[in-house]
Amino acid sequence: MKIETRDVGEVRILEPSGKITIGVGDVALREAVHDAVQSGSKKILVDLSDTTTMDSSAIGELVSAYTTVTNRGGQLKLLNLPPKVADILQITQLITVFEVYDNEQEAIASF
Amino acid sequence: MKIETRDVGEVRILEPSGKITIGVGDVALREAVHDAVQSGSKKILVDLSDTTTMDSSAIGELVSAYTTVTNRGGQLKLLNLPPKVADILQITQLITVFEVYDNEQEAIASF
Amino acid sequence: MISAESNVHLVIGSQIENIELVQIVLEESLRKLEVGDDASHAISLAVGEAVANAIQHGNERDPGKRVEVDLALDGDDLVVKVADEGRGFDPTQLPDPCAPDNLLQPNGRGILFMNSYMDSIDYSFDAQGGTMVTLRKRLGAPRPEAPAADHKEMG
Amino acid sequence: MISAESNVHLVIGSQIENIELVQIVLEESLRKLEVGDDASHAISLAVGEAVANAIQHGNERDPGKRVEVDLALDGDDLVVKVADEGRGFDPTQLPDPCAPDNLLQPNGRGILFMNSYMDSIDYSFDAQGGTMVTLRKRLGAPRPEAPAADHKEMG
Ligand SMILES: Nc1ncnc2c1ncn2[C@@H]1O[C@H](COP(=O)(O)OP(=O)(O)O)[C@@H](O)[C@H]1O
Ligand SMILES: Nc1ncnc2c1ncn2[C@@H]1O[C@H](COP(=O)(O)OP(=O)(O)O)[C@@H](O)[C@H]1O
Repeated sequence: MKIETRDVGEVRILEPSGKITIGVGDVALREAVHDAVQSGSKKILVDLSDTTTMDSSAIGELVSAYTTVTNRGGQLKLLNLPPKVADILQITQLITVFEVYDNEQEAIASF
Repeated sequence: MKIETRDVGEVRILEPSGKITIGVGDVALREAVHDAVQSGSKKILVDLSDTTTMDSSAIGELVSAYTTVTNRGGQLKLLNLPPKVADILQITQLITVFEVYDNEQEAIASF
Repeated sequence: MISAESNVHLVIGSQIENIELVQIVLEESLRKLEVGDDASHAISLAVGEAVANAIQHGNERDPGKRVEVDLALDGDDLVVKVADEGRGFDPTQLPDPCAPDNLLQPNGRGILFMNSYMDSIDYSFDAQGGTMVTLRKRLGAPRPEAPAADHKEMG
Repeated sequence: MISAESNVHLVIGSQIENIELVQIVLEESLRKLEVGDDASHAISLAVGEAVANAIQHGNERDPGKRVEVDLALDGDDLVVKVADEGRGFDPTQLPDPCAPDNLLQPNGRGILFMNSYMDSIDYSFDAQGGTMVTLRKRLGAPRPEAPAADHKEMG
């Protein structure tokens, strides 16, 4: 797992790729969100296009990130769910919590 | 493991690639040599450039192939030993049995 | 725990890094059974959750405690058993992670993953306290893209 | 056979395909110990020979008989044990595969591979007949291209 980070205007886009699982990338995801929040970013978009799998621990980190950002008055949204990840958000009902986009421009404009 | 086969003049060149180990490619190697012998080929060159490893079973197949071809009045020679394969031929002293080349033209001309 | 029909049995120390080792063995075994990538991914996720629970909640990451994983075929069913040396727990007393109040909890979704991705999961507890979870999934369903993997030997 | 220092223990049926499974677990464990590719390749070749012998000569490919593989660290040494349920043999009575008369034999080089690629190999035999071979190799030698892998926990 590795996470690429880029900014488009005020939106911080995080692009984790590969497996996010316990001990493999869950902490990296937490740190990337933490860094974004620390640097004052209130608009965070997590692009999951290249994420191949997430276990319950990774989902937990995503939820914690959502909570942290929301509590600071920011927004965390998701972009491009691969089928396996969409499945997981369905199973966990988190699809009802996250705002999900499949087009980067639209996602950015939505903040 | 897969084996590519090509003919240059009267020389049948076999190019096994990947791992040749027990249950993985040792039989394929035997069959490729068998086919060459059946088709009347008496000049067989095994190019090991892309062979990543050989276990004792694969070495056994190579020795059997050598014996079969020699018994029929043919020749079996080796081309391009990667360091790991060269090591194995050293350890087994088979380096004293096989004629080994590191240049295809020279190898072909030697038959 | 090694049954007569066991095909592969793995014993690991309680290190988080060993979860991946179990998944590698599992995925390689499924590949040999010609199980498709999607099914293999689902099973691997579920088994990863079971092993994570055994390491974290069961053995509390005590490196001296072992987790045992057993892979077997029972007819067309893959049967995976994961056992730890912990104190057990009451699986009937767990909060529902999908209840509206729990949706934003960071934990509590592992058993949901196992239930969602396998046909069945069953807990049993040792007199000495260890937990064993048995995960089951039918592999035999014919898949359009490849010949059915029925009656193949595992591993 | 599971020792206190054992880090990974694997039990497989006597199918040739399972040799690769053992090698995958071994290579993954060595990767985590930051063992270099060449050393890992050498160890994997040697262990593959030991498992092949256990399956073929020890258990005579009887699918009901098991091969046990144990990976452990003893200080800086990797210690791999491979045990079968066969009838044993006398390792002192084997022909030398490098003797001129044997050079063209198709078999008989497995133990030579093990000896060449490991620091030591030792055979022991069970009262009931099973064979256990213990392969040992020092991992601790500092390598120029990466920090030494000393004192790391396996797997
Ligand atoms: N092997 C186990 N040993 C002891 N307790 C367990 C075990 N597996 C699960 N549990 C208990 O069940 C709870 C729910 O597990 P799970 O659904 O996997 O979510 P999580 O692991 O995120 O807490 C755990 O928090 C733990 O209290
Ligand atoms: N685990 C074992 N159980 C019984 N016999 C064995 C075992 N390992 C090795 N042997 C005997 O030792 C011989 C030499 O083994 P080896 O050097 O590996 O060569 P090969 O396996 O090609 O015969 C075998 O042919 C067999 O007779």
